[in-house]
Amino acid sequence: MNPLVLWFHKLGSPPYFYRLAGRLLPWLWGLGLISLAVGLYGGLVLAPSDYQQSDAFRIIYVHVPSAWMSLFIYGFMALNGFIALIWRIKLSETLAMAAAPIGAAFTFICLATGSLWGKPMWGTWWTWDARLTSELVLLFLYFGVMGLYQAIEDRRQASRAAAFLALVGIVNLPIVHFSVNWWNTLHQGSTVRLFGPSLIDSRMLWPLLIMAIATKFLFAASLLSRARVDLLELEAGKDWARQVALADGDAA
Amino acid sequence: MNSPTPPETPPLLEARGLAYLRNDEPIFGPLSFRLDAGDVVLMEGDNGSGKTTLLKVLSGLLPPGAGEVLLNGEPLTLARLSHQVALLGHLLGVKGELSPLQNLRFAIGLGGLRPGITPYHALKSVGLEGYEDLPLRQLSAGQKKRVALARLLLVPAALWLLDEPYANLDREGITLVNRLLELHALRGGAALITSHGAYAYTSGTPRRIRLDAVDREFAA
Amino acid sequence: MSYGTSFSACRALFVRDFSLVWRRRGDALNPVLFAVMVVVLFPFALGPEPNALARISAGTVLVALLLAGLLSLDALFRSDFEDGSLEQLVLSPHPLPLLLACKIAVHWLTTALPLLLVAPLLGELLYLPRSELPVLLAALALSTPLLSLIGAVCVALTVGMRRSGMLLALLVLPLYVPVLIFAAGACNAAGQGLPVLAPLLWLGAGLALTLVLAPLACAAALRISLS
Amino acid sequence: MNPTRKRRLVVISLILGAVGIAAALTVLALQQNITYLYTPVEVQAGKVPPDARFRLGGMVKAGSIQRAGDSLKTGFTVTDGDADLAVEYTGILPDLFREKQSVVATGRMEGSRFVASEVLAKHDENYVPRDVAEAMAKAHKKHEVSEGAPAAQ
Repeated sequence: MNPLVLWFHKLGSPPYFYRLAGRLLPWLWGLGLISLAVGLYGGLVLAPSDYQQSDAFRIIYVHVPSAWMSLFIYGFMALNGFIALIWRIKLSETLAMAAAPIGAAFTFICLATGSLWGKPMWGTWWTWDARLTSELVLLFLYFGVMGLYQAIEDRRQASRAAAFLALVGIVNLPIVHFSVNWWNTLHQGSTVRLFGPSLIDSRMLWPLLIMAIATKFLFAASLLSRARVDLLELEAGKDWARQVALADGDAA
Repeated sequence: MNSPTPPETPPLLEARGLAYLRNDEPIFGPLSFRLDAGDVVLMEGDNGSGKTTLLKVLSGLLPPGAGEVLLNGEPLTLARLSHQVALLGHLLGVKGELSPLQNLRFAIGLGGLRPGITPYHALKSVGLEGYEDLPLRQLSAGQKKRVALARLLLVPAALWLLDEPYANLDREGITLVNRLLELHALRGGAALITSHGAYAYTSGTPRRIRLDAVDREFAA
Repeated sequence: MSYGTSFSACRALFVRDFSLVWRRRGDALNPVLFAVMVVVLFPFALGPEPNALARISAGTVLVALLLAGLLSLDALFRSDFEDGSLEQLVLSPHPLPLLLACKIAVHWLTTALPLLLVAPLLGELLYLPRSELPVLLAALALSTPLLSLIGAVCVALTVGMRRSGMLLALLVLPLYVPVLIFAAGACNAAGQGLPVLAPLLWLGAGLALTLVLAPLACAAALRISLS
Repeated sequence: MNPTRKRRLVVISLILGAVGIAAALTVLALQQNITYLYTPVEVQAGKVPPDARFRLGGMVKAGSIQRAGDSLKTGFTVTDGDADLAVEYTGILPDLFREKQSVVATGRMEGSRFVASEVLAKHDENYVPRDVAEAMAKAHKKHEVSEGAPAAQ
C-alpha cells in the first residue's frame, strides 16, 4: 500500500493518534503562545497607526484572524464530519466534535471585537448587513451542532447526527465569505488577498500574518487536547485506554 | 417461490460473523447462521441480550458493527434493502386512528401485495372478521397484534423477522402465530423469531439459536 | 411477485396521512390559532397606532407563520416514530426520499397552506398596506415550502429524542434566517415601491434546490437517527 | 437497466435539473441587482421611488460639512464622483466621519435634500500608516488640486 495511505490508516487508530498528539502538544502550545506574543507585540506596539483610524485599527489583529478561524474551523469540522459519515472513522468524528466549541469561541471573539470596532468607526455596535448577519448565523450553527451532539446519548450516533447538521449548514460559509462582494455592504471588502496585492502596508501586514499563524497553532493545540480526552472517554473500555489511565494514575 | 429450493441456491438469509456494538460495547455476536427457504428459526435470549437489535441489523435498519448480512447471497445494502424482508417489531407500525382495513391498505401500498389474497381474507384468517372498519384504538392489544400479523400475510416478503410475536396474545393467538409460520414455511418462506423463552414455536422441529451464546457457529 | 409501484406507495401514503389529519382535524387548526394569537399580541405590545403597525406588518406576519410552522414541525415524524410506522417506511422497497417528500408535502398542505390562507386576515389585523399583500403572499408561497423542507431535515435528526422542542428550534432557526431575510426583503421593497423580483427569484432558486436535496438529506438524517 | 442504477440516474438527473433551474433563477436575480444602498447618481436618475426609506452611500464631499452652532444639526454633501446630493442629519456623528470619507446614511428624500435618520461611516479596506499617508498626500497634492477645481465650480 502507498505509504501515505498507510500513514493515514495508522493515524486513524485512536492509540496511535493519542500518543502522536501527546508528543505534538507541547510544541503546538509553545509555538502558538510564542507566535501569539510576537503577533500581539508587533500589532499593538510596532505597527504604525493608521492614517484614518489611528490606533483603533489595531483591533484588526484579533478580529480578522478570528474571523478567518471561524470559517476555517467550520470547514474543518464539516470536512471531518463528511469523512466520519462516509468512512465512519472514529477519529474524524472526534475531531469534528472537538472543533465545534473552539470554532464557536473564535466566532464569538470575531463578533465581539467587530462590535467594539464598529462603534467608534462606523458609529454603531451592530448593523444588520450581510457579513455581520451571516457571521451571527455561523455562531448559531456552531451552537446547533454542539447542542445536537450533547442531546443524543450514543456518542457515535450523536457525532454522526451533528456532523450531518454541520454539512447542511455549510451553505452559510460562502455567504459569509462573499457577502461583502455580492452585496454592497457597510462592512469593507477583504484587505488581505491571496491573489493580487494586499491593501495594507507591509509594516502593518506582518503582525497580522503572524497572528493568523498563531491562531492556527492555538486551534491545533486545543483541538488535539480536547480530542485526546474525548478519545480516551470514547475508548474507555479498550485496553490501551486502560493502560493510559493506569500510567497516569502511577504518575500522580 | 412455491417450488422446493434446490440445495445449491444461496440461502435466503445468511449472517457471517455478525456483531453489533453500541459505544464500543458488544450488544451481540459475533454470530453466524443461515436461513433457507422453509426454515423457521427461533432466536432465544434473555431480556437485553440483543434480540431486537439483531432483527434491526438483519432488516437493514441498523448497520452491522462487524460481519455482514447476505440476502439471497448478495450483501444487504441501502439500495437493496428489505425487498424480501418483513419486520414485525415491538412497535407494530399500525395507526390507532385508522381501521384495520385502512392500515392494511397502506401496508399494501408501501410493500406490495402477495398474489391471491385480499385484506378481507387476511383479516379473516387472523380472526378479525367483523372488525374491518373499527378504529384500531378500540381494539385490544392482542387484536392490534393480529392486524400486524395480517400485514405479514399480505406483503410479498419471503423472509419474516418477528420480534416477540407471542407477546400480548392469548392461547388461541399463539396457535395462530404458529399456524401462520407453518404456512409461510410450506410456501417456501423463512422466518426468524425471537423469544425470551416463555412461549415458543412448537410445531415441527424449529432450529433454535441462543443469542447469548457468543462465538457459537451455526451452520445449516 | 410485485412490490407495487412507487406511485402507488406515494398514493397510499397520501391517503393515510390525509385521513390521519382528518381524524385529528382539531389539532390541525392549532398552528392557525397560534399564528393569530401571536399577531394579535403585537398591537397590545406596540400600541394600536396604524402607521406603526403597518410598517412592521409584513415582517410580523412572516415571523408569526414561521413560528407556527416551527411548532407543527415536531409532529412531522413523531407519531410515526412512536408507533413503529417510521421503521416500516424506511424498510419499504420504494425510495425513502420519495416517500419522505410525500410526507413533507402532506405536512405543508395541512399546516402551511391554512396559514397561507389566513395570512391576508393577519395582514389586515396589522394594517398591512394593500400594495404589499400580493408580494407577501408570493413570498409566503415560496418560503413556506422551503421552511417545511429545511425543517424536515432537522426534525429527522432529532426524531429519536423525547423532548426535542428547544433543540429543534436551535437547529432550525439559523437555517431559516436566509429564507426570512429574502421574504422580508421582498415585502419591504414592495412597501417602498422598490423592485421586488430579485428576492423572490432568490427564494425560487433556493426552493428548486431544496425541493430535490432536502428529501435526500432527510432520508440520510433519518437513517442516522434511527440507528 | 438494473434498478439501483436506474434510481441513481433519476436522482442525479433530478439534482442536475434543480441546479439548472436554481442557476437560471439566480442569474435572473443578479440582473435585478439587490442593493444595500443607493448612490447619488442612482437617486437622481429616479431609481428610488418618492417617499421610500433607503440607504444612501457615497463620499462626503470636501469642504461641504456645515455644522449648526447651537444644535447637533449637520449638513453635508454626499458624492459618488458623478453626482452630488445634499444631506441633512441631526445627531452624533461617528468618529470616522470626515471629509472624503465613505458614509452610509439612512433616511428619505425631502424635496431635493436627503434627510438622514442615521449616518454610519464606512471605512475602506485600505490600511496606511500615517507617515506614508502624509507623504502620499504631499505627492498627490498638485494632482488633487487640478482634479478638485472643476468640481468646485
